[in-house]
Amino acid sequence: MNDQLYQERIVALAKAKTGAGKLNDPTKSARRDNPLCGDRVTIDVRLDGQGKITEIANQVRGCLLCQASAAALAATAVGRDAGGVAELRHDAERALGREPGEAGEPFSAFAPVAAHKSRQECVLLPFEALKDALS
Amino acid sequence: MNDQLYQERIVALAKAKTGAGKLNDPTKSARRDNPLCGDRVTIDVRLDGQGKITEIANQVRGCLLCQASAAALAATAVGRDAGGVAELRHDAERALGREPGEAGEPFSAFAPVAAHKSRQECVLLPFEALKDALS
Amino acid sequence: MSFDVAAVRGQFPILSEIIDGKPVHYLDNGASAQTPLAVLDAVRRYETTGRANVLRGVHRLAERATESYEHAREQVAAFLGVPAMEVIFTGGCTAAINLVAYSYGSLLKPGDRILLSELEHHSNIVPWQLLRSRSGIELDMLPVTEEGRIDLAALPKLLTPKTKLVSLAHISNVTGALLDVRAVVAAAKAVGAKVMLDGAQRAPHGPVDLPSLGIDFYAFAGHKAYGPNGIGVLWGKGELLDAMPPFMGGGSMIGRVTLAETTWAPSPRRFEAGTPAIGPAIGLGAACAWMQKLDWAAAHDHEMGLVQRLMDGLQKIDGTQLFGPASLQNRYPVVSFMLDGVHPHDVAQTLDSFGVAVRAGHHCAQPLMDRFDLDGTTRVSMAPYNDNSDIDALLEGVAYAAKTLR
Amino acid sequence: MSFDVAAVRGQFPILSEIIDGKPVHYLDNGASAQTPLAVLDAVRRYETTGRANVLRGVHRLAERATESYEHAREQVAAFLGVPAMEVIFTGGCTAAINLVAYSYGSLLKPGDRILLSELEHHSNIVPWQLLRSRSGIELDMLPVTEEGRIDLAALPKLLTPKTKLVSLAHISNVTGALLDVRAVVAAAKAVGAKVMLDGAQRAPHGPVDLPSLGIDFYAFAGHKAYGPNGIGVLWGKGELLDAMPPFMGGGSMIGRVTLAETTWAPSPRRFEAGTPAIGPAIGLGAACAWMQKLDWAAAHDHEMGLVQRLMDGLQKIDGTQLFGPASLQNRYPVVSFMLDGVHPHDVAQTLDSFGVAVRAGHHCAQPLMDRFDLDGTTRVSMAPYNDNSDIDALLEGVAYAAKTLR
Ligand SMILES: Cc1ncc(COP(=O)(O)O)c(C=O)c1O
Ligand SMILES: Cc1ncc(COP(=O)(O)O)c(C=O)c1O
Repeated sequence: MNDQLYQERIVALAKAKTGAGKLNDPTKSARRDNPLCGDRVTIDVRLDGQGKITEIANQVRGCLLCQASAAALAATAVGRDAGGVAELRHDAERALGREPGEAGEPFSAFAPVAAHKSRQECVLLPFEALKDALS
Repeated sequence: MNDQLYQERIVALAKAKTGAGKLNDPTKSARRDNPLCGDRVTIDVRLDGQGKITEIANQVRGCLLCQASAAALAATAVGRDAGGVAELRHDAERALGREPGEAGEPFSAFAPVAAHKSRQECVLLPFEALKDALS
Repeated sequence: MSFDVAAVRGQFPILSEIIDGKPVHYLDNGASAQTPLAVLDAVRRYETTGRANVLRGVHRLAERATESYEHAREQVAAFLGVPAMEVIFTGGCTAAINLVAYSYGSLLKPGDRILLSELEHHSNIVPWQLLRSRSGIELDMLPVTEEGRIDLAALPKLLTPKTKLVSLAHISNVTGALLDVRAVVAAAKAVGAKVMLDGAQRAPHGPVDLPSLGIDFYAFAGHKAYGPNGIGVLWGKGELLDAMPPFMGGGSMIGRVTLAETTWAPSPRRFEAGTPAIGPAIGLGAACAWMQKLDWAAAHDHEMGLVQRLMDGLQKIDGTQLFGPASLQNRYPVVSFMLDGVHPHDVAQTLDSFGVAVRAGHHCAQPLMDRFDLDGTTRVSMAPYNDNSDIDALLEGVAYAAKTLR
Repeated sequence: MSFDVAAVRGQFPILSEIIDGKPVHYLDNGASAQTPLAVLDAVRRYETTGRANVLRGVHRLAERATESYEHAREQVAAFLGVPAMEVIFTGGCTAAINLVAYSYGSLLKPGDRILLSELEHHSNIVPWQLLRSRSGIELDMLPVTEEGRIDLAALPKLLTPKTKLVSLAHISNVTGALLDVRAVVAAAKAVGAKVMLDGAQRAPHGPVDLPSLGIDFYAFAGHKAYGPNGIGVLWGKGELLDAMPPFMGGGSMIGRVTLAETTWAPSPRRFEAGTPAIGPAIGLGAACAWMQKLDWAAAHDHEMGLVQRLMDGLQKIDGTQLFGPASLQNRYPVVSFMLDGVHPHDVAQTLDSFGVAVRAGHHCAQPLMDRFDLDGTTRVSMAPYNDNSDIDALLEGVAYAAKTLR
């Protein structure tokens, strides 16, 4: 056995289920599907007057990586606008080895996925949904 | 060099051009194309009351094998009806090794084509045209 | 009974690979099977001793290539029990179904109906949806039973005199259920509908006697039947094919081309536009010949023994659920399961770390997943070269996922 | 200048075969080229160490297969100088042209026009005739000069605001004439027409810089470009492809499938329905990489030196006539000739008995043959691995045919 992908930190993020659920009457909301694997993420946000996220929730029908990523995003996105969320994405991309540099917390947890190209979309899907919601 | 296909008898048949040309006011006439190689044969026949060939002519735009076969057919078809022509075809098929038995004259000349499957249609094309003309 | 699995395994070079320190437990055969030396060698022989274009050349290499290509057609025809001239080589199973949808489909009229099922692979749904939007035909869908079989009880209601074609999976790529072809054919013929079977999952399990089935079209893929990629087969009844217009245009499928109009060659050439997939076809011919030499009664018993071992083992792991027929009757060695609280992709990924290759997800059968409200399944699909060690490694991996991922 | 033809030949196993006691003088490259070890090895590596279905699996073999497949796309893209995501793998050149005829073609309206030429290969005529009968578009045909070139002087008259597409051979497969692409593109863009090139005969002669041509679509075949059968390429401008509906339906080309409707994946996946020709694509990628390592300036000089030797030799044989451009400018090493009083098939057959493989007949260009009232030509088509001995054996055979067959 050679199970380097599902390391404790990823499993812990997923199990934490940060932000799981819906918002009542969200400012914006968007859903993204990954047609290849069937993963589905819906993200609701409440925004303030400056476009900053004040509340965020996610519904994930997807794998552990997608759940963990959605939870990590929910844990860090509040207080950020579209630009601020884009910075978080750079963290994720760094963890996946798709951009140079060191990934910040909590996204550094996804470093094991760098070796599994076919799963990287799972990590990025919540980012795509949030980007749609903010645009 | 290993030129077993174009033996003297085939070349002689082709050069004889027996039946080359058209009939004036033929009883029947038919044209056949080989779409793969572009060979084209038109055969005109004059028939008597019993459906026997009294005169035959051929126009061949095709290779030496097709010319030789058309000439051999013109040399042997007169006096035959559809059934009689079918017998000649058996001769040709035997020469090509597609039927058991020994081929009669002049079709035995085509024996070298037995080893060249891709050219056998060239030999049979005039038979196809004549069959159409007689049917 | 005396099935010599080691002897079969020895013919598949990839099965003795060691990847990242682990042997290959390949249980993803429903997606693509592995390929034996006999196939690799046949293709290499063509590439290194007889490669040329077919049909049109008079030189020796062209004669060799043409002979090998037409010999492959005969090998496939023997495998299906049909005349060689009814075998059309296509780019794959998907391409074969699209050929029928475009060509036979162009003969249909608005209001005509085609009957499919809810468990079809996307390749047997989307071509018909595209046809529907081109030509105004209608689609009907047979429902699926809780066991994951096409529900034939619905046939009388869904078959109408407007139904021109029934196109169904011979074996489901998700549940392994075998179709009751006779029942379908009897009902379809009663309303004058043609029957097409998607044989993608059946062909890898040995020769099929198509004439005894009474169907009209059959499609399968080379790469799932131990052959190369880029090749598939459409079989059709001769008189049907002869009445169908071409699909793609190009070299070899013509009678005569002029600027004003063009006439068509007879089938199968009419449907093989351009240079065909000669090498892949030769490989598929060799694969069919390879399959015909296997003792399939013994191979099937062997495969179904593995299914039993798998089902027994899964039942001992808490929270597993099978999706598909519970019995071994009328089913083939494709087994789908779910593990409560763990996403199928995570099951498959964990299995990979045990050296076990399976497939997880919707299996290109999203309507079936929707029908059962599933995120997907983990699918174990077997070939005669699989053995107990493959199943045992898999079970170990599932147990580990159950323990660590929820 | 210092082109090492022996080194190139050494990479092609078939060239050292002895068939019926004779070496292989392979001059039928326009029909199918031979394939180097680099290609054979790349495919075998896939088949024996990384074979699986692509895109959907999470196991290691699937990851390897997906990587190899997408790497092949990048190799082809580098060869064409375009982004990988604009490269679509198809079943062949014919399939690529049909894809455009079906997909782009479905966007055209009755009365719209497509401009072809009289020297096109059937693969670039028949798909458009089929489209014409489906949708009521009209076809126009550029005439051909006595030299066997597309007559661009007719462009102003034949290009109209109704012309939506101009589809022409980059190089004629009969005369070797190279198209003046810039002139075509300038004229076409002036009326808003798209330009597609059939690159089947150009791709085997080295990298192409598509962006500099200003065209919209490019098609070529793997087997003519030293790759396997069953694979071809369609390149299209990204924004054009994105606006085009799918051609075939099936797995991988979808967004989401429901019984009611289906959404499409972005290009190139939208156009790659079903399991792609993974092994053949990997082979073609290797072929493109192989071509990119060759010194094409030297290879082209070498090839054209053979053309000169051939033309000089033929002129010394009584009754030979060349069909095609007389000079070596703007032409590629495809040479057609006739021998008075001897049918091209008989020339080719005689050459076969000298161990020389050429092609004879209409070359899937019947309209061109009709235009010049030819029964066909004998065609000599070269690759960098051909050498003087090939040409000399051919000349000996032609002389023999001239002496014995008339
Ligand atoms: C100019 C040209 N276009 C198209 C084709 C068709 O290629 P394929 O038969 O490989 O699809 C050919 C080759 O026969 C050709 O020479
Ligand atoms: C039942 C079924 N039909 C059709 C297909 C499509 O086959 P291919 O992708 O090889 O064209 C598959 C395989 O994915 C399948 O399992």
